Amino acid sequence: MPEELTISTISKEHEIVLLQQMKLIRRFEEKAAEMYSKSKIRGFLHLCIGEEAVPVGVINSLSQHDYILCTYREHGHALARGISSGKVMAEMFGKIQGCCKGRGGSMHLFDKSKNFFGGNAIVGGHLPMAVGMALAQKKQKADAITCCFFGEGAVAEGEFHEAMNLAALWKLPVLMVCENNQYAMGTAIQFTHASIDIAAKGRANGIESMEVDGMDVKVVENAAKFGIGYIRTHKKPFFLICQTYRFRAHSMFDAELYRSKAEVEEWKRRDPIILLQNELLLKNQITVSDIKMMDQEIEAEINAAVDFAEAGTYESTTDLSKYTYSEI
Amino acid sequence: MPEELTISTISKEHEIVLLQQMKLIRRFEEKAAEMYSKSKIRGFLHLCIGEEAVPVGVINSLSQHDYILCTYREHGHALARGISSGKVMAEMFGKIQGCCKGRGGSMHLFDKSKNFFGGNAIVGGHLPMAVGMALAQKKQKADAITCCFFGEGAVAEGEFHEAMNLAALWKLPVLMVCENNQYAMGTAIQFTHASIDIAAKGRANGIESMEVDGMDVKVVENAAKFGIGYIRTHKKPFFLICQTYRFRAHSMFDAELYRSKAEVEEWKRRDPIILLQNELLLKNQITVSDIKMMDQEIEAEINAAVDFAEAGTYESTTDLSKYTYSEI
Amino acid sequence: MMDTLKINYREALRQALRESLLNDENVFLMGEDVGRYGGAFAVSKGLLQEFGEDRIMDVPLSESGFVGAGIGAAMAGMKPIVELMTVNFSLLAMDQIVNNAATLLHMSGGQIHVPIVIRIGCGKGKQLAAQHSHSWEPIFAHIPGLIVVSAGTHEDARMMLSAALKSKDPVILFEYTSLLNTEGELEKNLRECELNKSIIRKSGKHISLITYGACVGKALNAAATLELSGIEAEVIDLRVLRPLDEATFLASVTKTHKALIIEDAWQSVSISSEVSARIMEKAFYELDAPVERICGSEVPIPYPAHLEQAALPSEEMIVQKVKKILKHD
Amino acid sequence: MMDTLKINYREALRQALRESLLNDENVFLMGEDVGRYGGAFAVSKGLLQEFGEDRIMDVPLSESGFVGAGIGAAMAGMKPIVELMTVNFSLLAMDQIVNNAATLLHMSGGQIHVPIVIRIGCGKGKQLAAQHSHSWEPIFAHIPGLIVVSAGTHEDARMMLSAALKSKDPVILFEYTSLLNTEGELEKNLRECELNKSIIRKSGKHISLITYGACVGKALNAAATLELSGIEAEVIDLRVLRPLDEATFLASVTKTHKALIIEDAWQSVSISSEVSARIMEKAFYELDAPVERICGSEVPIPYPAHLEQAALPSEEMIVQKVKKILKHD
Ligand SMILES: Cc1ncc(C[n+]2csc(CCOP(=O)(O)OP(=O)(O)O)c2C)c(N)n1
Ligand SMILES: Cc1ncc(C[n+]2csc(CCOP(=O)(O)OP(=O)(O)O)c2C)c(N)n1
Ligand SMILES: [Mg+2]
Ligand SMILES: [Mg+2]
Repeated sequence: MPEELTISTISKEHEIVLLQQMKLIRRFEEKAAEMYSKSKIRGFLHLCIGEEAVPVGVINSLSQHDYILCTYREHGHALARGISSGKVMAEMFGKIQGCCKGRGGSMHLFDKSKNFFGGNAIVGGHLPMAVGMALAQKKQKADAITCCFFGEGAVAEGEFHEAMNLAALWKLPVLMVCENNQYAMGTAIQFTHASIDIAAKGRANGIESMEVDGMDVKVVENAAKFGIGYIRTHKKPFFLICQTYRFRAHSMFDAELYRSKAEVEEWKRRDPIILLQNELLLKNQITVSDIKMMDQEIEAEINAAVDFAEAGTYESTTDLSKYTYSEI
Repeated sequence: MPEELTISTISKEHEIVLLQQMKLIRRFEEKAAEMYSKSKIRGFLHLCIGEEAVPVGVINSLSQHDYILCTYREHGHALARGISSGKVMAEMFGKIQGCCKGRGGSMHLFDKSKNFFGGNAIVGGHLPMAVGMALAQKKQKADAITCCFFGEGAVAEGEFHEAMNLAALWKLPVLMVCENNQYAMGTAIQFTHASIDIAAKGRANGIESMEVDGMDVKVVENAAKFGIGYIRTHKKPFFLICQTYRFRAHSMFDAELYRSKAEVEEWKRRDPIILLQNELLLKNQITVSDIKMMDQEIEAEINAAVDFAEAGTYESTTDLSKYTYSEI
Repeated sequence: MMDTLKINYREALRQALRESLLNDENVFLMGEDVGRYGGAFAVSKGLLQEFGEDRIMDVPLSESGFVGAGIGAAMAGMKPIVELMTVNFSLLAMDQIVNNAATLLHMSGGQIHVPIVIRIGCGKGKQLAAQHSHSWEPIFAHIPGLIVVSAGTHEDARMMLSAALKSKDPVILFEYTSLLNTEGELEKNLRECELNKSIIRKSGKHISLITYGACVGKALNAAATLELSGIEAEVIDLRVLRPLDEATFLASVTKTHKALIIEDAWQSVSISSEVSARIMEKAFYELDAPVERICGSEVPIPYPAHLEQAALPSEEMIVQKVKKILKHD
Repeated sequence: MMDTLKINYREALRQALRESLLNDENVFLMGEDVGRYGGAFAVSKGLLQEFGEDRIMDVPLSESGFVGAGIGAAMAGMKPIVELMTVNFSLLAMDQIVNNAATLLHMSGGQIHVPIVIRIGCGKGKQLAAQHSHSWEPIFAHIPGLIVVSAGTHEDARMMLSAALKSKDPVILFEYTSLLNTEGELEKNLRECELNKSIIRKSGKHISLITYGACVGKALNAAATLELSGIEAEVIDLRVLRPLDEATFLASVTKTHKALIIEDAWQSVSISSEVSARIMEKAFYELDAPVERICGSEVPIPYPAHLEQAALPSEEMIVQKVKKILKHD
């Protein structure tokens, strides 16, 4: 086990940034759901409502040079990374103004300028890629690291184990982050894993592993910072498991037959946004009117994002075969 | 960890059977190499010389009803299972009299009547199948178990982890046996695995795991018996890792650039056949002339196997497409 | 008068599953989310409650693992129905399917049968973007040892599964997610279906439209439209993609002397390539015009609806192409 | 007079690797046993000693893992050459190749390039039995986003790799284990090779023999034999299996009016199906006889030599088939 994790002091301003980012993500996701019901967004749409502390906590610990790879549940990660909500919304509307010119949609957000590499929708498929990006960083003697997010369902895929072993064997600068939201679609973790101790699976591959409360954004951020420090000091990968929960359906259609309302309510009491907001209120670091203003600003930003997406344009069908091969 | 492993008493007769089987395998392999150099056998040919204690120890612990799945390095397992040396040799000669009518060759020995299911040559590919056979046994409430052999190289494949997790999750009667001969072709275990503690990988999947000296056939047999007992009692899988060594090339062409002669010699001092033979001589359980007689009998059997294979016939090319689909 | 009933494609699939589970206690279903979730597309909804956890098995995300386990169970006397949630994840299990399921019978000299049925949701057209919009029937149809079938109609959605379960050899059964909510007619007295024959879904004498899967409906619609212009197209649903029933389409081409092949899959090295090549080899002198193809565009499928639709065969494209071909008369 | 030197295929591959490693420090080779073992087929022998462990990386048995890692490294600015020891293990990495390497450029709206070269030993004919005797070029050639090339000659064994490394897109490079020990001639002044063109290896006017890979040699031998009977066959080495260079073979067929396609891969849904379908579509009226195919028999490959050889195209089969086709004149 690594040294005891202590919550390092964090500035008041930064706490507010964390709150603001989580709220922005929450509202963005709610708006996306609304846009889905209006058929502005189609295909699959996976929301991270309830899990905001994970992308916000981790991504705030990274530098702009670090690479990030995510799953199909990645709108929050994209926003936390600083891709504009307009670009993300436009992408989901299928417009050229989207971060992938509309080609990718909700599950495939990429922005090379932000070192944001998806939006990957084959469960487990991006883990080997993340290892390869970290391998390149090591070969290039770059200072940056790679950060890879995935669900606890992905941990059952053979690729998880192959990727973990390679990362450890090659001593790569990669932070593997398991967003353990307790379910893979309708399959609870105990039906996915014979042993639900995910950290042990990291350690069996010789990787330093740590499990933290993924509903507390400051805990997540501290753990991520610790992990990144470990990676830099020891020149080895680090595995962070964040215990969290998805408050909404897996995607848009989901009767949620596989879990009880009571369980969902139980977890909602640990809503990462409410937790932090209440704490800041209690500590008088923020006032009710500050929050109101923050919410209004977010509302305005999200509405602007929708307007931006609406105003966007579609690629011509004559360009259909573009991006199958590089232009030479 | 399971209870301490104690070597249960073993009859003198049985010790001699173990010795005889290992010797038979050794001579069979040597003869196969000879037949290869005479071009009677072609393709790949993987010998288990040095590793005989593993198949002999484990397979002697199984019942005739148990299923067995192996790798491409499986001649010894086939012989230990009681498939006649003639049938195995004929298979490698590509003759109809072989256990697969000559279709499979060295890497694909099957004998359904002996519940012997290959001879599987995609590394790691038979592990999920073994899990499925054990699943069938559980569903059918059969008394039998499934035993699956594989190398330490296979442990790096994602399929190892998927199979282990499924076996544990479904509480299946399967004995997973890792033949850790320290190399996967030319890749030493420390270049395959970031953490060479193979047992830990079993435990991370919630499987009881034990590592034993794979050069001592009695230790192997006892451990296998213990594992089988555990499987029957606890209705759960068991993972046995046998430390062993391949004395010869990976297949027929191999300059062995990847290891030193000294290392090979070091391991040869723990030759499982010599170990047991010396012990039996020392204990006066066998005499030098007994051994001579045993060797002669084996020599005769192997020569008869070659004669049988030589006398065998080839399938007609008009039957080429047979066995692509079942006759209806 | 035929006694028919209306049924949607999803319900047809569900009834087929239920019937198979009722008929043979060696049959079981396993796949990701087939149980507690009710199936990713609600096909197996209610079956867990009816048949219990031993027969409706949720599995972890381990495609190679559980497909391989299905193969093993089949070798050991069970009759597994393994669901790959969608074809998009099938490559992860491809080694198991090709090197084990399709190969064991041969390698073992005829000893080991693998009577597994692998159901795969397949197809494009739902704005699921590049990683989730595959039609990989051609890849599977390349593999000797597999029987590859495609349920392009409600009848086959209802009947193919039980036929597949009679096979001693591995069957890959393609189902089409884009059809799930469509309604169709089914005879009340269900007839057993054959797994080795194509079916002429509409007869005609001017041209043969050869197709399968999600394009059967498009071809039938196009044929109806063409009828208005006096063109009688014959529509052949291949159904069996391996081994191909060439007799049926060769006979049709011998009658119509013209053919158009339609499929959603990418064009190069596809089912339509094979059908065209067979017609070339075996009915060349019957042809009045070159056989043509309308297939999926050779691009990863883009997310936006208009681009995706542009990448797929449409009724309109079929109608126009047929008219163009017939001018060659 | 051309200045040539003799070289065997293995050595040509080795020189190509060495040159690429020398020319660009972003190039590295990774694969199972490429380093300490010297390469399963001794192709990379000595390179570890020359270039060190960072550039010649042995990898664990984790095909999906290390191919995916190669893809990631390519995304991040390196130029990885990933060796899949043989095509028989490629299905384990197929999801990475198809859903990532071939798809990322499109999904990302043109942002992410994947300049990886995946070298794959391929082919049948060495008595390696059903799991180790695959020719899966057709499966790869089905996938948009991939460039699929096949080194059927010593020249391509020597030159294709450096051309492939210039591509911004993923290249699958098939090499043939059955050719490793064969000798060939190479021009001393090496010419750059193009990755988008087929090559006429021998010209002729009576029939076009269209082929690739391990069958190029067989076709050339057959053509030489046919020459003795006064038959001038044109031999086209496709080289690029995706995207197909149809112009070259269409021009040839327009000249010869007859074609025979030859490949080791299983016949159904193969490269030859696609070539035949293209000739049908684009050169139908030029044909004097139906295009025919000689392919691998549609069986898992059996171990014994006589059965294996019966399952593969041979020089003799080509000669006979050509004579049969030419009777149609
Ligand atoms: C290889 C693969 N198999 C199946 C799916 C279908 N699928 C999409 S998300 C999902 C559940 C994944 O669960 P988890 O990894 O825990 O991530 P979460 O959705 O909970 O964030 C499944 C089964 C897929 N996309 N890829
Ligand atoms: C999936 C796969 N990758 C690569 C190979 C080539 N290969 C055959 S045996 C082998 C080494 C396997 O090592 P291990 O599992 O330790 O078994 P051992 O040969 O030592 O008994 C390799 C790389 C293969 N057969 N299958
Ligand atoms: Mg989850
Ligand atoms: Mg080994």
